[in-house]
Amino acid sequence: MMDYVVAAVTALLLIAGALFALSAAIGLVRLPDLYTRMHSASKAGTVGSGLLLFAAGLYSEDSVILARALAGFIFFLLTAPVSAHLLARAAHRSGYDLGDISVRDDMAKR
Amino acid sequence: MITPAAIITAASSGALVILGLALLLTVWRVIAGPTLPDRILALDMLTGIAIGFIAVIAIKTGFSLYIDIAISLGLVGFLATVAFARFVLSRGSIKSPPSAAAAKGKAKKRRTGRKRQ
Amino acid sequence: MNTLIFRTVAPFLTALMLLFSVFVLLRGHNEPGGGFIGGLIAASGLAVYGIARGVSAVRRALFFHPLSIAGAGLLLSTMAGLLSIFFAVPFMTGLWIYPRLFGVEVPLSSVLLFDIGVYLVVLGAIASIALALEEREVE
Amino acid sequence: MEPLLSILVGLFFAAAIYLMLSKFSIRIMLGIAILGNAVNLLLFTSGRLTREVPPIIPAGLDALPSGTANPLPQALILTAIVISFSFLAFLLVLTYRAYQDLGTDDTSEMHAAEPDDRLLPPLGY
Amino acid sequence: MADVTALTFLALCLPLAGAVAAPFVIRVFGANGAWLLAIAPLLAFLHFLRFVPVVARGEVVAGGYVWVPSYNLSFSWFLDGLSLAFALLITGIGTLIVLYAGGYLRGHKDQGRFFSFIFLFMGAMLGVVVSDSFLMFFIFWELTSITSFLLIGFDHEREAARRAALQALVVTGGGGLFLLAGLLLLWNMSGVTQMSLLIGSGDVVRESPFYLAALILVLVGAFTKSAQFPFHFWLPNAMEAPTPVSAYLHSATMVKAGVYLLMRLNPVMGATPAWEILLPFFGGLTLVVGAALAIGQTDLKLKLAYTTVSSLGLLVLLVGFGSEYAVEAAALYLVAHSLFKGALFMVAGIIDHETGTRDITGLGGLMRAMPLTSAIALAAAFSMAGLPPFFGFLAKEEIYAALVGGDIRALTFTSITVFGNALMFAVAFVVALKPFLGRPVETPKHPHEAPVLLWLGPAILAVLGLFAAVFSNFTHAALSSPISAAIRGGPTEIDISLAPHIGLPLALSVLTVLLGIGVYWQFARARLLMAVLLRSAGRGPDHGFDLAVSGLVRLAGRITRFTQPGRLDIYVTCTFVCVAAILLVPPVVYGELPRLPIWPADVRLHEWAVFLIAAVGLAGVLIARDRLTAIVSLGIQGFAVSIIFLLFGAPDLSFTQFMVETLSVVILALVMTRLRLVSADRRPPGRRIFDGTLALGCGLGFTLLLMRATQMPFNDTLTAFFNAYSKSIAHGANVVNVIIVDFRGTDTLGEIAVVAVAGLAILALIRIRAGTERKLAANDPDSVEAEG
Amino acid sequence: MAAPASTVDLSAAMIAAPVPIGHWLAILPVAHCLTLGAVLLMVRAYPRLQAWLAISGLMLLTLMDAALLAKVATEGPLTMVMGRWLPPFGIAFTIDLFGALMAFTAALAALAGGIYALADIGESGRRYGFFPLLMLLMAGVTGAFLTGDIFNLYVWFEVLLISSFGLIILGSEREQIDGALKYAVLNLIATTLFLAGVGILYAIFGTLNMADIAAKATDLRGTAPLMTLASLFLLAFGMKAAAFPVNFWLPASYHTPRIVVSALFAGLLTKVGIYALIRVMVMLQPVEREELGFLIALAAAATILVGALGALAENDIRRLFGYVVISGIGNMLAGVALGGVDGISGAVFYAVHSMVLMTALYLAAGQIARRGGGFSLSALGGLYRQSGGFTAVSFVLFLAACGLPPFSGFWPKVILVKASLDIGAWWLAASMLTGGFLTTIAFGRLFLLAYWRPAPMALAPSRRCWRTGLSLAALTALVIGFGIMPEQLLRLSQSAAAGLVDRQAYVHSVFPEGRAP
Amino acid sequence: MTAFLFNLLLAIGWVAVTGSVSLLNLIFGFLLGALALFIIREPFGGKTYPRRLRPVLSLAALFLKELSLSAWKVTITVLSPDMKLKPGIFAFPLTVTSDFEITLLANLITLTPGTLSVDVSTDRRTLYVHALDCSDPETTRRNIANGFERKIMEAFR
Ligand code: NA
Ligand code: NA
Repeated sequence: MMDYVVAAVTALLLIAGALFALSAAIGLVRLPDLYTRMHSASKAGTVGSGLLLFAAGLYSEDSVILARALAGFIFFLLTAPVSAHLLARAAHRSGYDLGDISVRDDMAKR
Repeated sequence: MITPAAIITAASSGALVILGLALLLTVWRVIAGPTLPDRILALDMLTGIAIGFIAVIAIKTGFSLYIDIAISLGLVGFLATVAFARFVLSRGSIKSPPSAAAAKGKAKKRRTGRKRQ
Repeated sequence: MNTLIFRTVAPFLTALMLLFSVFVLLRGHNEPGGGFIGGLIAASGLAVYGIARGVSAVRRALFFHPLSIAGAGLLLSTMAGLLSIFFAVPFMTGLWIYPRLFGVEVPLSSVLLFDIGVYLVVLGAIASIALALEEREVE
Repeated sequence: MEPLLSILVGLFFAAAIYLMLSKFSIRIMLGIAILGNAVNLLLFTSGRLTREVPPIIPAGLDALPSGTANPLPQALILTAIVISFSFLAFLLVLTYRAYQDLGTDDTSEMHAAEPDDRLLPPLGY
Repeated sequence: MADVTALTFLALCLPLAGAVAAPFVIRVFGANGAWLLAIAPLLAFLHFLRFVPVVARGEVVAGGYVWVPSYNLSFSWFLDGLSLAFALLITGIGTLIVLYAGGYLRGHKDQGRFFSFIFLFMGAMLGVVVSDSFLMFFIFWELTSITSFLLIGFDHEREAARRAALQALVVTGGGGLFLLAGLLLLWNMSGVTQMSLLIGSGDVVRESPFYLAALILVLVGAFTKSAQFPFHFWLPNAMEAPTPVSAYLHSATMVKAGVYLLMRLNPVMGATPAWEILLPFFGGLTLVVGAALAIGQTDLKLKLAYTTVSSLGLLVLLVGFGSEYAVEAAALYLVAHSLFKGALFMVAGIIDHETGTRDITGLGGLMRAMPLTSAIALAAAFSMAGLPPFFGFLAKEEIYAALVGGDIRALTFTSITVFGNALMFAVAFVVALKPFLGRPVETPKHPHEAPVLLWLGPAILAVLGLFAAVFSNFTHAALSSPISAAIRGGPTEIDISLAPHIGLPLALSVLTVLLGIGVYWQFARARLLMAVLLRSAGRGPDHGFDLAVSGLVRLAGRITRFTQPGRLDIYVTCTFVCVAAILLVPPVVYGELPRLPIWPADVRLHEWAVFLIAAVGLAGVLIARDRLTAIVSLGIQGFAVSIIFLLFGAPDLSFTQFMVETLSVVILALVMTRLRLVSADRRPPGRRIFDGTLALGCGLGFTLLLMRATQMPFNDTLTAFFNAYSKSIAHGANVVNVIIVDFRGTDTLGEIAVVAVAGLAILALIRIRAGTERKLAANDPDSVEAEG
Repeated sequence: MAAPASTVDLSAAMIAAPVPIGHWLAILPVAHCLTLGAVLLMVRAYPRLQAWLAISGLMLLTLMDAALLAKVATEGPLTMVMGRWLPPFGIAFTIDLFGALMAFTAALAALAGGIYALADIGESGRRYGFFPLLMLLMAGVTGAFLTGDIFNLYVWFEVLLISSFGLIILGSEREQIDGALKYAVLNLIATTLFLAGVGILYAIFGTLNMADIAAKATDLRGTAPLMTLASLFLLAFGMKAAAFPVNFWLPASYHTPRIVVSALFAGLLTKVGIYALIRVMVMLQPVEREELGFLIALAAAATILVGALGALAENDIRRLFGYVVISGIGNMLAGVALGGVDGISGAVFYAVHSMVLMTALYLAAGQIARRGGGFSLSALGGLYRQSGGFTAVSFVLFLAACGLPPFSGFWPKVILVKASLDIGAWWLAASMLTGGFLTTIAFGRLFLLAYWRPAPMALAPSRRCWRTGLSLAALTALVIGFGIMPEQLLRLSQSAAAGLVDRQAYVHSVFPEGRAP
Repeated sequence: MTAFLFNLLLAIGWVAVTGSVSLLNLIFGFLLGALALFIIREPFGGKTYPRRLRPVLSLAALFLKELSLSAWKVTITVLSPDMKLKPGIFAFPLTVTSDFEITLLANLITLTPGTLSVDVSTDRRTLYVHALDCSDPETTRRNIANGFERKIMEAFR
């Protein structure tokens, strides 16, 4: 029975994670400018792959592997905002302006 | 009879297809751009999706060792993005693109002007 | 890149990456990993540190020139191979000992020594390349 | 599977060679990077392909059960990857220096070592 | 005789010892050191002299040492009449030349070096004539070319001397290569490697299908060395050398080497139609051309040089005739010519030395100032002119006796010879009489009788020329008979004496003398006539040499610039054309194409996606409009490759590929930061189509090869072994890693060496700046500034 | 050393017998180079210590290679399987006479170069790794000569290649960068082709051990993949060796680096290409070599002529010598084309001669520039007047390069010409002789212009330097020695060639039972 | 102090990841961690370490909640047919002062719905945040100040 529970949860996590990733990809394609796309990539991507990793850890039914999967997830949480920040900052500093639909840019006033 | 294995197989195959689709979309953004940061962002995302892809493979094949690869991939993707951001920054502003000739002149000046390196 | 956020996070990331690199190195014999990948991860960690806090910080941190580390690694690997001359077996023959530390049997081998050498070479060489390039960037 | 991979390998080689036939050093470097992958895939295919099962001996077993991927080409490729990476890194920096010192990335304009107006030796005695 | 072999070896080594000792001896004793140095060749001469009775009995002195046994080569000599005569001439005249050079180059700053060169040449020449083994013969043959190069170019600060030296080297050295091929062919044909054995296998050689090829090769070698037309031009130019060199090289040694070779091979290759046509033809031509050109000169040495050409032609002609008389005549003329020509050259040198000029038109009346020299000159000239009672007469009589006959061939060559001899007669007296007779003419230097070192040599030679004729029986028994026996390959039965052959030969001699006197009488006109003739004939092979050399260099330049255009894209294109050919030709030639797979193969959806991504990445790199898109696309194909590795059970690979691909992209990005470059394709459409086709061709080739190779049965013993023992013996569950660090750890050792060196090389590339090292090259190696 | 409890039969996987200490000679040269290279890498900051270590290390290497050569010459091929795994599973170092001879000569050349470098490479060159690069170059070269595993051969190729990259750019002059780029790209293509060949070879044979391939190759014959494979190797190694029509990289780069580096390259690198070509074409794929013989002979003839003509057309003496290297490669290639013990022994002899001679020639070029003020023939002159001793040394080297007696170049030329005439390949013999003739003209002109011709400006009297003098004199002595007493070397190259043609001893050394499992 | 805690954290992480729970492995992990920290020793001069465990856990909980919300919101946004966006960058005046706190806040903001930290001003007083919906920046500022920023100050002061 436990097998079924694990399998079901894993399957759910798998599909959910994959869909998150897909939605992030769609966002990447659909959103109008670089900065809005960043929201999509840094969040949905992290969560999507985090769910999938978690699924993998869970499915192994091994605490060590689960711990490792979680450690990996935490690592992404540490790095994802930093890389987003670096890219956004660099882009903004190099003159990549916000898209036309943007309503405000306090940084440009500096 | 639906076994747990069958559930997992079906779900993982489905996930792989979805992720494959996501990968292709992301690749499209890499190619399409339009700006350099867009491409970098898409590449960063590509590693993110690849991590998920690998996790699914780990489940599908039952080899949890793939998880470690996924972890290192996260690390690597981060490094790439940092380096690219660094690159974008050091290229200077795109609003006043220096001409190729100016760059050459600059390179020459640096060559001659440098005393000790 | 002089950003407060990156500067603050970088040491933690680097420490994590260094630790992870040793992990990857040590488990290589039984699972994916090994000296080469370990070394690459460690070098990447140092690269992150260098990008965030400047090359001189890394140089100070390392004490030795990265290439000297690479040299030491190459020396260690070769020595691991030459060790077998004392046991009348050919070059690079794996030699194993199993000392007990605190009741735990720890397998040590010339093969491990070899892999550590690989780790050091990769760490040193790649770090040297990255630092040299980064140095030119900043000038 | 091998025929499909063979075709992919062919594509990799074709792309790499097309890039390397260019006059521009950057494109040549891109070609070299791809060439490395092409050869690695060739080595990989030459050891025949097996899906998904890595050559790692499961706990409790003493030898690898059949049906796993061939570890030897993998080991060879691992060596080759590292080597080609080292070369690529060197070449990239060299390209950079060439651009700096020679002022161009067009290899057909690089004549420092082989000047167009190379002298003939004196014709007398 | 204690140990003849060892002594002979020592005798052969004496010149070498002289070469080594000469600079020191000269430094210590000055020009008078020549007396000391002359001991070396004199000892050798005396040693060889002891063999004369033995050889005259028809025996052969042979000996030697093992040298290169694995190539059938020994350092061995073989002295029959021919080689002994040559050995005596070389060492004998050599002794006199050493003395002469002591006087001639007195006070010259390079006199020591000069003696070294002369001795080296003497050793080489001696080696040529005594060698038994082909290869040893050839080695010494080439050594004579090399050492003569040094001698002719001795006055190296004059361009003409350098030119002449190169010319001699090119002509004789080049001919040597033909000779080498010829000798190797002879070796193949006969199966022997020694002259002494070869002489016995003449029939085998003559019947071989390669006979003509071998003959032509050998003849080119001999003709270039012996200055036969049309290779004659180097010899007069070689007069740029100091006179002792001319006297030595062009009387008895260098130029005679070719004649020696022909004589040596006469029993092996002679007596065939080809031999009997080619040799007389070229010999006769050379005789006439040489004599005619000699008339046209005003320079004493040049006159003598052209008569040497002429005499060599005569010798070749005689060898080609091959009859008993012809051979005897050749033997006599060979020795006679060595004596009188050596003496005359030395006399010319004395005149030059004493008066400061060699121009015949600016000389006269030297008899009073230099009575001894003029006597010597006259004696030598008599011999050269073929007048009794001198050695030359003896030879000339035999020549005519050999040539006369009723057929058209005999008639032709007889008239040629008479004509040539007449011209030489005239030249002989022009050289020996004109400078000494008449009123004294003002010369650059005030002439005196020459010092003893200078006149001793020619005097001895002149006297010998007389004695040889007077004691003709002895000469015949000791010298000419053994020589002709050697040339014929068997004993001869003719006799000679100073008493003239009554009959046609005597008549021809008289005719020659009369004609010669006629030419001498009208010498000025004859010279003008020759000059006009020469001018109308256009420029000769000498000028051709200049054209050939500069033309060769220009042609080589053009070819080199074509094969080496200095453009990387051409080099790469050429390389890949070869690759495409190599990959595509064999399957087509052997008709072995791989079985085509059945589509669709068992490929899963996500696998297709990955392949597609790889393809898209590749396409992205190819079509990218800016370099960053290209770099990012490069990352995509790299990621696709790592996922392919992952999908086919290679986690380690995938792991590494991810890392490496990222680092590559990072380094690319870091490196490209400063470069304002466009990576877009900028080649014209035609070039694109060509490149694309070539690239696709190579790709197709690799696909076919890989498909075919993977369709062959696979031998997986290695893998099975690794899988079986990885854990059980090597204690590792990850077979790939165990292979890397244990089974094939040595690969990894090399690999990390590559990584370490790459680090070092890149550091050097980034850090070292141009110029820092250049200072070093210019200045003291130890005073280089430290560098960061 | 406690072995873990195991039920596995060790003898099925490992060589049980203890290894005699003498067998270590198989690996010691390489291990020594790597060790010393590593140490030198660590002491980069101490130029004096580096130089001292490197020179004594090179001497030791020479001694090791000499001992190895002596052992192999007396006892036959020597094999050590690394990690004592049964061959063909572990990497075997199998040293036959051919390999040992090449390794020994390479060590001699490197020693001479190293001593010369003491005077030629200054502080910055040392700091940026001349000596470690040299040692690791030697590791690559020696490894390539000694290994018995084809993938391992690839690895050593790469070691020597990357070291050569490091050496070629020491100095960073503009032409060095340009030359290095062409050199690097083209050589990288060559090694990549080699690696692709190894992959295909593995796909076909399933093994990488050369003895094993030699043994197995007899079963699989005449098929297109094998021909393609052989052609691929031919192209890859032909490129490495700088054979026409893939010789461009050599004249494009060899004249650019420091003169010691040029000397080492000229002496060592192309010879490794020839070594591999002989090893693979003659020992592993003799049937394919036979079929490709005509093609190889054509390439050989073209290489000889292109090289000799290039030498005639060059004004820069370093480039001139580069073409002489190429011409020599053509001669060795002719030996490969001829096959048979005669042809191969000619090629082997030529290779040894060329390693010594070309190193010496480039070192002499360095002296010419030092004494005469440059490398340009149009500006040189007066060297003969300046120093008789140096002129004598140069003259000997020039004669040897032309293949004239009595120096080392003469013997291989005679052997090769004879071997060509033996099989009726008169045109090959003719091209060899023509090549020698053209080279003679080139060197004759060089001697005329640079030595005999009066100097355009008065030359300063040259200062004596024992380091440069010693290395040049020692190499010249070898050139003379090989010429006057060729027996030893001739016998060695004949035995080496015989060992390559008849592979029994080689295979037996790896598989004492006769065949691989 | 931070260094020691971080080192201990690294050791525990080591044990968890290697999966071999033993004292020896913990010590080994600690030693390795110490080595890693030794290499990057310079930055650890500061004194920031959490005083109480509860606020830290509370912060973590808030973060996880916000993270899931964030992902979901972004998903909804990108999948909605019309995507009514009013993106923009607004300035957020910082109350926290230490490097560590600023960094933590900035990263947490990035992981919350619709906001992304772009840069910190050189005087370290202002954080520039990009928001998908920048129609009412004042509300967003208040949410951040009362949410993450307050909790951070509770945990680390
Ligand atoms: Na591994
Ligand atoms: Na590894």
